Amino acid sequence: MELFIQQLTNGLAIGGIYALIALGYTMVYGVMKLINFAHGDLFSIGAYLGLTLLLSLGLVDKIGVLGGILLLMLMVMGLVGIIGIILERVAYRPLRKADRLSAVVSALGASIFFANSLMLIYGAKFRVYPHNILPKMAVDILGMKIPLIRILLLLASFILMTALYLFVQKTKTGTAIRAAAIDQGAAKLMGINVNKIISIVFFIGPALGGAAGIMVGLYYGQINFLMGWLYGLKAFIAAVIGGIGNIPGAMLGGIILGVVESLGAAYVSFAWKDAIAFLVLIIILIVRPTGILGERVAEKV
Amino acid sequence: KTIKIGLLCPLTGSWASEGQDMEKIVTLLADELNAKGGLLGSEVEIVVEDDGGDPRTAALAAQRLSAQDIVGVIGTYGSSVTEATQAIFDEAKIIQIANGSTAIRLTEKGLKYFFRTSPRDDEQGRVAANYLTGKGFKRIAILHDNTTYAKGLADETKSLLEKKGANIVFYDALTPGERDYSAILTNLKAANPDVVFFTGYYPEAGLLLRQKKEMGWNVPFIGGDATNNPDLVKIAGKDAAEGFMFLSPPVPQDLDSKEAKDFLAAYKKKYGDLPGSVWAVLSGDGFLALTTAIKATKSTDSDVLADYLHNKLKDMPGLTGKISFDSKGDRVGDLYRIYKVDANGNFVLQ
Amino acid sequence: MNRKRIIDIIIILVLACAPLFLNTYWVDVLNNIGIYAILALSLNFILGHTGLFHMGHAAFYAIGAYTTAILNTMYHIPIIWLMPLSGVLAGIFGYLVARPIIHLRGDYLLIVTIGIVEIVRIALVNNIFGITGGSNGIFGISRPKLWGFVIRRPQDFFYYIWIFLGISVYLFYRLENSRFGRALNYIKEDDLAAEGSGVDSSGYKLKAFIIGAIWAGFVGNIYASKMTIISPESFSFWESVILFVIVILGGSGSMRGIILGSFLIIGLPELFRQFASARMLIFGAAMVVMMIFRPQGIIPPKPRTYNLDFLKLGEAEK
Amino acid sequence: MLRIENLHVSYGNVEALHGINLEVKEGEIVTLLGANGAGKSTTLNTISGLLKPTKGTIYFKDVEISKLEAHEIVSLGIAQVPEGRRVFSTLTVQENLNLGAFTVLDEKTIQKNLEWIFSLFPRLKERRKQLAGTLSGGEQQMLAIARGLMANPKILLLDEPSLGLAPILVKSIFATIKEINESGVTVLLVEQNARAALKLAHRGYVIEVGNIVLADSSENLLSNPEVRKAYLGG
Amino acid sequence: MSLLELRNLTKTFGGLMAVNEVSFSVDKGAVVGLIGPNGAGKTTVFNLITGNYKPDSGEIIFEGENIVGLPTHKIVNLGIARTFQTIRLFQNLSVLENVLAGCHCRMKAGMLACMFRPKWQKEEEKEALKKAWAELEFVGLSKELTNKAKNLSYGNQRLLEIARALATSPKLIILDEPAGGMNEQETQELVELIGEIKKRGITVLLIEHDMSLVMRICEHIVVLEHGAKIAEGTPEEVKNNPLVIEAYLGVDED
Ligand SMILES: Nc1ncnc2c1ncn2[C@@H]1O[C@H](COP(=O)(O)OP(=O)(O)OP(=O)(O)O)[C@@H](O)[C@H]1O
Ligand SMILES: Nc1ncnc2c1ncn2[C@@H]1O[C@H](COP(=O)(O)OP(=O)(O)OP(=O)(O)O)[C@@H](O)[C@H]1O
Ligand SMILES: [Mg+2]
Ligand SMILES: [Mg+2]
Repeated sequence: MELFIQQLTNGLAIGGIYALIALGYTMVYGVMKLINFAHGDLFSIGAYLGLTLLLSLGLVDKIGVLGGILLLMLMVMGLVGIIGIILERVAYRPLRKADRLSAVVSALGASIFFANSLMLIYGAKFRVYPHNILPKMAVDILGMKIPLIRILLLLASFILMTALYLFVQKTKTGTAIRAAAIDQGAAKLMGINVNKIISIVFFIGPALGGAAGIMVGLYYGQINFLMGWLYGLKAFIAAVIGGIGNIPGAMLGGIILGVVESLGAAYVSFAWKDAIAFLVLIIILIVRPTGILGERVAEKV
Repeated sequence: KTIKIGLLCPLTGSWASEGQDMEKIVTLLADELNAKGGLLGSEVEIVVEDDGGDPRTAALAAQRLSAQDIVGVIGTYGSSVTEATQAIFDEAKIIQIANGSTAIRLTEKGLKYFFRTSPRDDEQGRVAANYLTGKGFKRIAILHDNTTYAKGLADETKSLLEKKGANIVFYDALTPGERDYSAILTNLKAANPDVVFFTGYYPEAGLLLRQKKEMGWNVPFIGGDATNNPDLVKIAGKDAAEGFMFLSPPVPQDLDSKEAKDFLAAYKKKYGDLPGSVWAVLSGDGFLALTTAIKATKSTDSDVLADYLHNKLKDMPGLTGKISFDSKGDRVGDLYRIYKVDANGNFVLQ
Repeated sequence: MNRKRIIDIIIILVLACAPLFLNTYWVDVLNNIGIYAILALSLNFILGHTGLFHMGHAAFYAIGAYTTAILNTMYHIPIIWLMPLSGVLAGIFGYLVARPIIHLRGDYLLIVTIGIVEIVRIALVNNIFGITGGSNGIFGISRPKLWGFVIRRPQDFFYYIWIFLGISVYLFYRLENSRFGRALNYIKEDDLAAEGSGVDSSGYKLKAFIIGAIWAGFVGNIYASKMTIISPESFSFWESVILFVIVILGGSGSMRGIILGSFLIIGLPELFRQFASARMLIFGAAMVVMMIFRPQGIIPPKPRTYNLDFLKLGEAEK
Repeated sequence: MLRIENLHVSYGNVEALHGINLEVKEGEIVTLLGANGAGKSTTLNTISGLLKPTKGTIYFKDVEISKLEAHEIVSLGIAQVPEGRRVFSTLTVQENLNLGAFTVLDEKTIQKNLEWIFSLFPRLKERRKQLAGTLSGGEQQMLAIARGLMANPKILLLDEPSLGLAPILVKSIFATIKEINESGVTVLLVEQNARAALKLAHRGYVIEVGNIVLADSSENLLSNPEVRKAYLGG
Repeated sequence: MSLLELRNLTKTFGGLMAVNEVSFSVDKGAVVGLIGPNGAGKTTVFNLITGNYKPDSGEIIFEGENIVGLPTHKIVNLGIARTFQTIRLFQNLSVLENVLAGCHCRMKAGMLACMFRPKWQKEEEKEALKKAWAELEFVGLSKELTNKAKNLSYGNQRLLEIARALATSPKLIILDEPAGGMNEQETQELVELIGEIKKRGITVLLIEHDMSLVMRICEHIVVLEHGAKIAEGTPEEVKNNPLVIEAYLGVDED
């Protein structure tokens, strides 16, 4: 039983990170119907930029841990968001009218480009965040020591998800984003500047990815130019499990994926962990073809 | 006319860091050699090809090298990648000296022109099993990462340990490239081993140590030779890495030999830091062995060179100790040492 | 004889003579291009013609290669005999995995096919049934032998692969330009309307998967005997991505485009070798640029043409 | 109020409008008649800025708008109820109406318009919370018109508002257009139901394969034998 | 003799009763109209007949056989063809290939036959082309043969859909608002075309809001409201039924 609970918390922590990356994925997908394979690399870029800024600015020393990290996070989010906007302008906008899969190929190209730029700029070696930036406190829950950071990570995902959800559901810009997602032409007829909306989306999505990158860097310490591919794929799975395009779905999908991974690994086999995760994904989709929270509007003939 | 020596290494892909170090080391040694007048009166030229860390690309790169009139090839890293190139070099009658390829079967095929400066999995497995039982560990957990190398070593060690009657309480693989290994650590802990033998690579080892520390679990961790990389301590942090032990061929830093000291000084001077892993350094040994053979035989004929390397090259002073090859092309000698990480994060020879 | 024909014939002649003036390395590059071209053409049925987002084609390729490798190394069955068997087994596997997921739409199918290729790879790595050799893979696969002649050198393989490609193109061309090919295109355009016009859309989707898988299985056989050693990393998700890119970038549904796409995607990284560690960076950028300049693919498919002369004749009789 | 001069529009290489001239005066209902594919929707979409002319200009109150972006044109007070309704199907009725008022910044005006619209279409008030996609065809059409009105337009472009509606609803839609016009909104109406449209409109244009071939008052058009033959079924 | 008979057909979406215990039958060779207010469930009835939706209960008897539960393409095979309310052509394919889609279900060549092309396969292809051409002539689109479907005008697209449906050699053709978006002139031409279809011995069932069309060509009319049948009869009877006037037709002011 203790093992079960321990593995459950492990899964929740990993799931929190998947969820965070999946949020950005889903956001972009929701509006553009684009599987942004470069999203994972934007996440890596966030991790590397975070490292550079952390080392060069010394913010943590100057204004304390909490303020320093928050400021750092905002800066990274801003920078990665801008890269996201540029990415959309250069690689996706010219393909907006083309077949959807053309944009997917462009995204794959961008992903290769980003990963290899990181390698050329930062080198192929693993880079390491300074140790002991985050306080190493642990909380006692049911007799188990759970690192505070893990709880904070999960909390951060949850807060960002809620904020994003409220933004998209309750604000005027959010409604415009949803409208643009349904029918860009009709949105234009409402006086919505669709290009601006897409830029906003391509700022927020990558910024969230960047935030996840710096969190992973700070918490796990070790980063590498290729890590975005694996995380990006996991986030994509998470988004699909929840129903791609759906914001709470991304959160739910991330958590489910994390938990399935750690429980599946713990009770079946670690070597088969990813296969188990994929199998669960396939079963979920066979039962619910558009994900758990995905819209199930049968096509009206 | 120059004497061309090929270097096959992963400059892109997941093993790019190893390949880039290999390139640095071999070009450094070649420059030194040329500064001293080259080989047989001509300059040595290094022809570098990227294998991307992938068998198919490697096979192409090997074809490309074979077509370039080279005397021999150094490399490459990774057993399955090396294996994809073996037949090509063998058919072209080109000497190949691999560095980071430990799978047993590579030298069991009876290939005449194939050598390696790295030890084999069974060798390390034997050392590991002896060490683990010698220290009196009863309940042993073995963790690998499902790569050719780590799985090979884990299997080898497991069967030897079982023969010695040890109790393997955990045997499974993690997925390399991830960041969070708390799930597997939780299960490991539940298996309650006396020691954990991890046969994978340093990035995961670093994270395992770090997260183990976070869990507040104190069990001795022992690594295979792929954990021999100073970045391990950077990733784990000094306090988490302290006490970690691993098996490895000696790195130049540990050798008193003049060759090793000179090499380190030159490397530091040229590139500003020290080579990352011992595997890249082994490519330097391959280069030294090949050029020594050319010098000694005054020939670039593959058969002559192969014969020399198999039979006549004895205890050549290399960067990682003395080098000789046996009839299969394997490196001879007891290579493995035990290292321990001290409180300052230094690797201390036991 | 129109100009297109003449250009085709010139290209074929040049290719046929290629091994005479290229060194073994470039011949081997052409071999790789040929292998990927056949694979991409087989994927084309699923992705290009039927419009199913399939990013797991390497799974079928793997089944073919491992079938060949296992049966050849264990029972010493000659490679050539194993080719049909590899195709059939890959086809059966394709049917079994496609069956339950065929109703999934677009991106959901995409992720599931990624899942399939990953599950296959993980199963191979974990030495499933104890016959795949784990991450080491299988070595010592023999070479194909045709009428006593052993295909060994890259030059031999060149003819072996490209003649196979030629046969595939011929058969695929006929398949595409017939009832079967049209049915796939109807489904791609609008599967509901296709069903409403009497086309069994899930049946044809399955058939597209099966034919694609069979051919990928054939190629697996060729690949295994060419490399003589195979390991799971050659059948990763990334390989599937490469195939996917070849089809879309070349022009989905267009055989010329896909063959040209194979030249670009497999050939360009070889041309970029001089850039050493920057070569993949340049390759990535090139992918984006090519897509932007040719959003419909480099050579988009041409509409089918029909010879209706016989109708006019009938008219004259009246 | 709206003046179109020598307008050319192309889809790719195919020209759909070959230089049309058209004018709508303040307070008028003007109808645009034409067979399928004549270019009616193309004209409306070009006015709204969804399509860009290859040649020619469009003036709104003597300001050139043909170079503006669609969303800028809408904010000048030109709203369109597009062909095929195009309501935002997964948003609620209320959200659709809010989006209609996207360019209106004054909260009071929005409230006032909303009340007016709910008095015009009481059915929509009942269904505020319903997803637009689940409305019946006629209700969706009401919503599309209401959404156009929420923009507080000076001129409303209507593209086949009666398409696919039951006869009883067609009648009520036409009555509504009249009401809207009487409240001061200028209307440019495209309709297949030429008879009803001409009865409602002050003036009309006839467009054939991308050219305006006739322009006259509604009464004259109704009695024009050519028009009767081509559009009124003899 | 009735060709098609619906018995107590019911279909709900979530809580919504889209079709409620509807029964009626269509006689062989007749032209039958299905009318009713928007959202009455007309299209849903069509989707039930063609197998796009599965009914919650009830039976659909076609030529004496219950076709409930059969997949759409099988139903087409049995001889029921349809057009869609919102046009669903293969937009990027040529006009000819759109019609060939209809011929598909009357052909037999499988994967291997297509690859190796025996003689009968070639003959079959020729026959299909002949059939497609004939149907295009029939609706008057044979000039557009190589044009892409999406480049046709709206009215011609509707005609092409009809041609595609006819190419399946149906016994019953069901048309969902064939005159939608057509002007009166075009509607008149459509009336004539439907007359021709009837002459070929094909039974027609259609949904239409254009009353002038319905009254001109239908021998029998079924009226739905809120998913239930509220009236049935000859055009004259239906036109004067007060229930129908209130729910659907409205009172003419002029
Ligand atoms: N997206 C498009 N791409 C290419 N051609 C188009 C497109 N939309 C319309 N056309 C062509 O432009 C011409 C005018 O079309 P338009 O939609 O303006 O006609 P319309 O008068 O509104 O007809 P309808 O009564 O059918 O709505 C037609 O020939 C049509 O085929
Ligand atoms: N797939 C579906 N999911 C949910 N509701 C549906 C679906 N299809 C139809 N409906 C609902 O069922 C009812 C009947 O729809 P149907 O399309 O049959 O109407 P109709 O009589 O054809 O109307 P119209 O004349 O407007 O085409 C409507 O309220 C509609 O919203
Ligand atoms: Mg129109
Ligand atoms: Mg309907």
